[in-house]
Amino acid sequence: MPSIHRRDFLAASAALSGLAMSGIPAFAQTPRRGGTLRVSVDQAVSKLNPLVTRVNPEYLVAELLYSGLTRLKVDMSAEPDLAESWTSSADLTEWTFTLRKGLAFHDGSPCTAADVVATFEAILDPKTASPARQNVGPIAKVSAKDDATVVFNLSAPFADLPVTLAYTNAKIVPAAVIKSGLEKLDRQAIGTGPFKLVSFEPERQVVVARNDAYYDKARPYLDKIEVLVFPDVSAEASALIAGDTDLISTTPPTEFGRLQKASGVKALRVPSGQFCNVNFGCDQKPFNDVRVRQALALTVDRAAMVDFVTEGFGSPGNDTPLNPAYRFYADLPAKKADIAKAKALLAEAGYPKGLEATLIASDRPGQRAQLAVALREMAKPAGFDIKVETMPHATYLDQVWKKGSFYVGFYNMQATADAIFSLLYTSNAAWNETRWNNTAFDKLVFEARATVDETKRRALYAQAQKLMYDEVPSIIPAFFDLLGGQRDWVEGYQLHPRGAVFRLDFVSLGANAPKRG
Amino acid sequence: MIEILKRMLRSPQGALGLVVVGLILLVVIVGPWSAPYDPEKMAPLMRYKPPSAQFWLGTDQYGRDILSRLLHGARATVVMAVLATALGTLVGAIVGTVSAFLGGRGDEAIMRTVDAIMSIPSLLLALLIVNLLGKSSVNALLAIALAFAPGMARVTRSVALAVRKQDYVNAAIARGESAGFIVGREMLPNVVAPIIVEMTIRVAFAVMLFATLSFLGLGAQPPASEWGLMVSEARRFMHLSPWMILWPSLAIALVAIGFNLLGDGLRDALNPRT
Amino acid sequence: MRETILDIAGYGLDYATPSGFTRALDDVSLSIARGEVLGLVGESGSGKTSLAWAIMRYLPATARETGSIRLTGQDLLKASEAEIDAIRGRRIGMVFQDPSTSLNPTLPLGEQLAEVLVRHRGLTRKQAWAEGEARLAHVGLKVPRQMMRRYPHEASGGEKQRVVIATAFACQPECIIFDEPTTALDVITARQILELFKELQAETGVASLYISHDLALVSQIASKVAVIHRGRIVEQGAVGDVFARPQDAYTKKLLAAVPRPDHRLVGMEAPEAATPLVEVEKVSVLYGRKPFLGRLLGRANTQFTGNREVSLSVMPGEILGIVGESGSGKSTLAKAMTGLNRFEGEIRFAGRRITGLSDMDRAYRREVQIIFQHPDSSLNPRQRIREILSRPLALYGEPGSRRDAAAIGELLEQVRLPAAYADRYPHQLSGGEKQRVAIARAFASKPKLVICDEITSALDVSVQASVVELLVDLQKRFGTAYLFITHDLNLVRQIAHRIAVMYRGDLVDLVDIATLSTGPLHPYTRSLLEAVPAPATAAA
Amino acid sequence: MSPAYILKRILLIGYTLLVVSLIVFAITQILPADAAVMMLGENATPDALAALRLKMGLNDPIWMQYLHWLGGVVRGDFGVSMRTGQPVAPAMIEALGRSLLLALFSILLMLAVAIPLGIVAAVRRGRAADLGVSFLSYIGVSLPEFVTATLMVLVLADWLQWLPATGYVPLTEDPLRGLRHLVLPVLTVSMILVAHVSRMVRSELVDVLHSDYIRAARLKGLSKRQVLFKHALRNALLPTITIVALDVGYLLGGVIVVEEIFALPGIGRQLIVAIQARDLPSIQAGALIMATTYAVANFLADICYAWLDRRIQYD
Repeated sequence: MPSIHRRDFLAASAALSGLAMSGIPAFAQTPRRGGTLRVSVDQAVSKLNPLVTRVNPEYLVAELLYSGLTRLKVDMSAEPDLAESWTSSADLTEWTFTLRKGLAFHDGSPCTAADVVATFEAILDPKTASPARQNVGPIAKVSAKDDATVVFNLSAPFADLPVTLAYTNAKIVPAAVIKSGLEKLDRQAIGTGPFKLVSFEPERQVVVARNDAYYDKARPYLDKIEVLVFPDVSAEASALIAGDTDLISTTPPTEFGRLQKASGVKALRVPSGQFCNVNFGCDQKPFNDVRVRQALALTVDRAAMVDFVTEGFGSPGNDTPLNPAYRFYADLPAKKADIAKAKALLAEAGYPKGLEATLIASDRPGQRAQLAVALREMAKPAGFDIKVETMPHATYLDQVWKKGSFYVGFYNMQATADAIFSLLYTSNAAWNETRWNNTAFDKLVFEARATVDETKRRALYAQAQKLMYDEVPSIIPAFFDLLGGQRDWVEGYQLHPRGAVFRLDFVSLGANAPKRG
Repeated sequence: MIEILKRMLRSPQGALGLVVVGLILLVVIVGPWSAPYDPEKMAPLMRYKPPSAQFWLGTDQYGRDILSRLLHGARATVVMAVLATALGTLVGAIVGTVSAFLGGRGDEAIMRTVDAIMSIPSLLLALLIVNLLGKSSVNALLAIALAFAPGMARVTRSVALAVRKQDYVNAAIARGESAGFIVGREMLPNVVAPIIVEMTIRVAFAVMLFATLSFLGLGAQPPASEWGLMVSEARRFMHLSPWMILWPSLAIALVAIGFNLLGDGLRDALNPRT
Repeated sequence: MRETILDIAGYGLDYATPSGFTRALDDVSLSIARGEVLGLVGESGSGKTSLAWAIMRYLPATARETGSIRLTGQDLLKASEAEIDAIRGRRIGMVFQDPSTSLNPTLPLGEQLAEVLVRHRGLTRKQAWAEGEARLAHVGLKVPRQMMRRYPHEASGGEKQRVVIATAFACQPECIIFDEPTTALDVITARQILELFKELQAETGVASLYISHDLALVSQIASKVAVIHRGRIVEQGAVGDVFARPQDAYTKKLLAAVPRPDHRLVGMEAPEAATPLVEVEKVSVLYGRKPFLGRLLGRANTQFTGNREVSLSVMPGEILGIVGESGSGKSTLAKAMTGLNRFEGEIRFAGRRITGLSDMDRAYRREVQIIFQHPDSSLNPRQRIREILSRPLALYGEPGSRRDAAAIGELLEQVRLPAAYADRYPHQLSGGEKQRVAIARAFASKPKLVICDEITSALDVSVQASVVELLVDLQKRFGTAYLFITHDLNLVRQIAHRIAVMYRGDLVDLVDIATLSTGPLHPYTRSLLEAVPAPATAAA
Repeated sequence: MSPAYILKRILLIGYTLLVVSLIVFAITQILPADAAVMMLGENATPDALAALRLKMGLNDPIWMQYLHWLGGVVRGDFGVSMRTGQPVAPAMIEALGRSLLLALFSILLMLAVAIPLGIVAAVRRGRAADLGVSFLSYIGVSLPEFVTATLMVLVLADWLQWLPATGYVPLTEDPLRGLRHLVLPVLTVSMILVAHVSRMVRSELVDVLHSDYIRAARLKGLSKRQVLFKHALRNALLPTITIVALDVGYLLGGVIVVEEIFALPGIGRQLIVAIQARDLPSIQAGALIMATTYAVANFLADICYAWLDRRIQYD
């Protein structure tokens, strides 16, 4: 079954014009050990507690310091992490995970099933306010059969549990810490990850060093990793070009060109399901009328949008969150702009004179405003008078996000179709931003997650996507390729389509890498 | 008035200032009509074009003509700055004159408080206020006005105090004139001149402060062609087309220089000391 | 014939201005011999100071010169910069008008004296300081050692001027220019400085050019006098001759203008009256408010006294002169009486008791008017003469009274100004004219008492004379009483019926003009009288 | 110098800070952000929020909150950052240190450049040199920091690759790299300062050169040089002390932008981050610390000035 998955994936990549794919693993010879890697990130690493991390730089650090039961491979399938194996009951409602032997936290205390149980109970406790709560799957009860065995009882059949357990926030922390209070993890890291925390300056840099007690004796290859914060993306690129840093986790399209030209730098690019969308509040005027949503969708020139928003490093979207990078992507006919039809629909909906709306876009990342302004212009001819309002991300989160009825969203690719659907579009979605609340859609997704059979499942997801394609709960005009860059002495790094996964413990430095203290 | 103008034209700053500011005002007035293209018209195929016969200053990330955007943006940028300064000056002038007229403890209290407020960097104050009111050109305007008020209050007060000491004011008091008459007819006319000078110079600061706010994403909103916003947007595309960031930057600098020159020219013209 | 030190021949000076050349000096010829003192007399703008700069070779780049200025034969016009630097302070010294501005506020007095000695007499700094100390002692400074180390703001005006003089004499120059060296000083101090000058001059026999507007003063100290008017020397010769038998019309006018105590402009006796017009009863004025911090720290409060229990009265139609040096409280009293200062004590006016500002109603203000010292500051530069004059009419005029152009015209003619001036702005008038407007403004309300606060001290002698004459004339016409405040004893003795002498806030004397020369006087008053030189012709 | 004067100035600082604290607190109170929401993040549940609000005393009346906060401030406790959950004060103080380092270098560079420029301009008044200087200073005062900074990055860092574009390395960690990172920010900041101060020096010096005592000195036969360096300069430079102190106010303002652009984790950047993240305690601390720095700088300047210039009356 992974094989099929892999084929889809490569097909997807091929579909996107021939480019420097980083997908091909670079394990020609055994990696050199030792050395210090300088990774740059574009935001502050404010939160250290892995259960409540929220942004990619924080995920990156959490991943270095902590481990989950499973982790996500570049092909979006689950591989063992703390758990060395797992089985599920036939009806997919009970899953059993077996832990590796002799796991230990950085403070030396052993990591057992008890810690896993405690962690998941913390995650599921609303007071912890962990994003993982809605993303690890329909877990009803977690229990430890013995020190090495954890049992998950689900409230509903669920096929993707091993993958969802690899969720960025589902990292195992000591039961003791949970008991004494999680604040402890705001400043220190007690995990089972491949690296230990050396120093933590949220605004400037986080330094980690190899954890010799890591369960895999081979990894990590590096002695030390410095995570450097560059709030200014072009400076971040400059630093890589100048050789001050070795690796950029993600870089915007506007800088990618420089990286391609720079010598000694390998520009990294991978197709991904990451996308920018325009969320409609489907529960209130004017967007509760499907025709209005369709009308606006019809004004979008998606090819142009790919240029405007991704500088061409992306692919057009069809208003469904799935693209070829996803396993269950359904290939629907590409949507085209049709102003006349849009006008007509708008008139039908009762807006013959057109309609005004304020489209809100947070200022991070820049693509949001970029999309908003482009949409504004494209929609004009059809009679849409859109006022664009940008705001600081914090204000956006506080006032608009999940509350607003017309704003620009931005999402990482999720591990599975189910994950993205039940994160954003089902009635009980964690972030039900569109309030689309389409029972038919819910039913399809729910069925699909309980289905093991590949083809059946694919069919269900296809129908779900068709629904969105027609009803447009949100406009998804373009998907981003993930872009990054590295010095050519960096070996074994693969840009992960998920965007929130980095696997730096597989990275090593080539012989030609500069020696750093 | 006329001879002041004459005197200004005699000093290099004054003359240059008049010319530059004159040009700017011209752009402000006729800019929008003189623009060759629609400043918001996107052209997917015309993005990041360097200056050419077709696009004199090149095009931006949407393929919009930068020259047209500058011409349209002049209003947003300059007028706003002038208004903000005027408003700030008005508030400051009132506080300052009152303080000077009260004198004694009242004056002391007011001025100490003004000093206190002035110890918050005006940019920071503006930042906080804009965040408070929500970001928009108008709020930025208010913020800048408020940030300027204390400084203007100080200036006005010192000028007013100097005037207050003049014998014609004493004469008016001895004559038994009403406070209103003294402030309105005897003092104010003699206070305005220096204040106008200060104002002109501050317009330059206002332009910069405005641009800075927009640059920090707290001023004008896209797709507006306010110059500071243009710079901050252009930064992201710096490496795809340096022109995008160069032109609005120059425009801002030019306006600031213009008003600085004009202010100094006025000052020299009004008190030909050296 | 003694050797000629400074010889100026046919010297002319023009300044280049955007609108062509303006003549500053025209065909000036003077010569000063060793031991001589040439008094150069002229009014402001006559070019006397320009001549001083010309001699010192301190002229702007716009200057155009003709003729010659010779210092013992050497033509300074041809001298190089270096030569001039060597001459300045070494062979020609200069004493300036105002010691408080001619001394560097941030350098010790001693340093400013010593540096000259170092520069011109090649002394080491140490020697220079020792020498400087001696010099200061020589110009009569009590504690030279401390004085050397003091900063300008730590010394009195007189002391500073002595330091300046010591500096000028430091290198035994052949010639010294004195540019109104006493005008900025108090009468008595001025007197002492003058004495000092006489001694030093006699002792060193330096050729002195003494520039002054004060004929009386010049007549005291100069051997020769030259009268300069509009850049030309209109008359020169021995002091006695010029003062006794002036040839030039301007000189005559100038001499006539000099106030002479013996030459009264009004009768000795004030018009008879039963009750006084104004009575000032134990009026005290305190300046500055008590700083709470000062008290907090138990420091003596920083307030200082402007007037201490001053009591006096003015009869209707009387001219009461108030004299005293600056800071003696003359103006403070005037301000108190016009409600510009809050005061303790009481003022009785036409029987009404006035104990504070609130009591000064319109009626009182109409009857009591004030005229200030500086006409250019007392007229609002942004108002036309018409507006300025129409205010009092508007304020005090009876309902029926006229405020039209004609009324304004009358007011102007009263002070002998053309009615056409109504449309002018103050800056378009001369100092004298401005002061006349101020007078007209004061008389607009037909007051019973006019307080004249040093109203002539900012004016030139000739202008002053005409203004005084105007005042006297108005007094005769309207029987107005004056409170005439001045530091010029000679002037006040011409017109006052009684004289009040103030000293450091106290009223020390209040005497009839008649008894001034005879009656018993407060010692300060006496020293004041002695300090004031009687004009030359009194001697001649 | 009288102790009363000093005491008075110190009391003034106290008053200043009180006013500032009020303003800042007021603003931060009304800022559109729920402190609790900010801390718990978007996944917070109502009950969790309620609990936290209670814990943070957000339900107390405003004035109680203010007094409570002020009490903390007096004890040097500015509360805990909502973003990082770490105590605010240490972070801010450390940031201030970095900013002051930037300010210090900028002021030194400024003095080294501005004063000579000013002197030349004043002495060669009206000549080419003067015009040149004033032209430069006009450019200087008229370019917003973000423009200068951006252009410098573009040219010096990206095109010529002479200097690192942004970032910060503590001098203690690696002096050389640290300095290299400081060059661009210092250049940017000092640019406006130079422009400003050189103009001040010029006009002050021009005034002084017109004063009677300078003329007197010349007429005593002292050479131009002597007069300039012994008599004029001292008096002309005195006022610039105050100017420099006032510029500290600008510095702190300008530093906000400069640090933001060069990603220099000084107090200015801390503030921007705090403002963007609605991290109220950090905003309050940052603003207050800035105001304090400004007030103290002026205090020192006044003392310094009063001490140097003995003419001043002390109250």
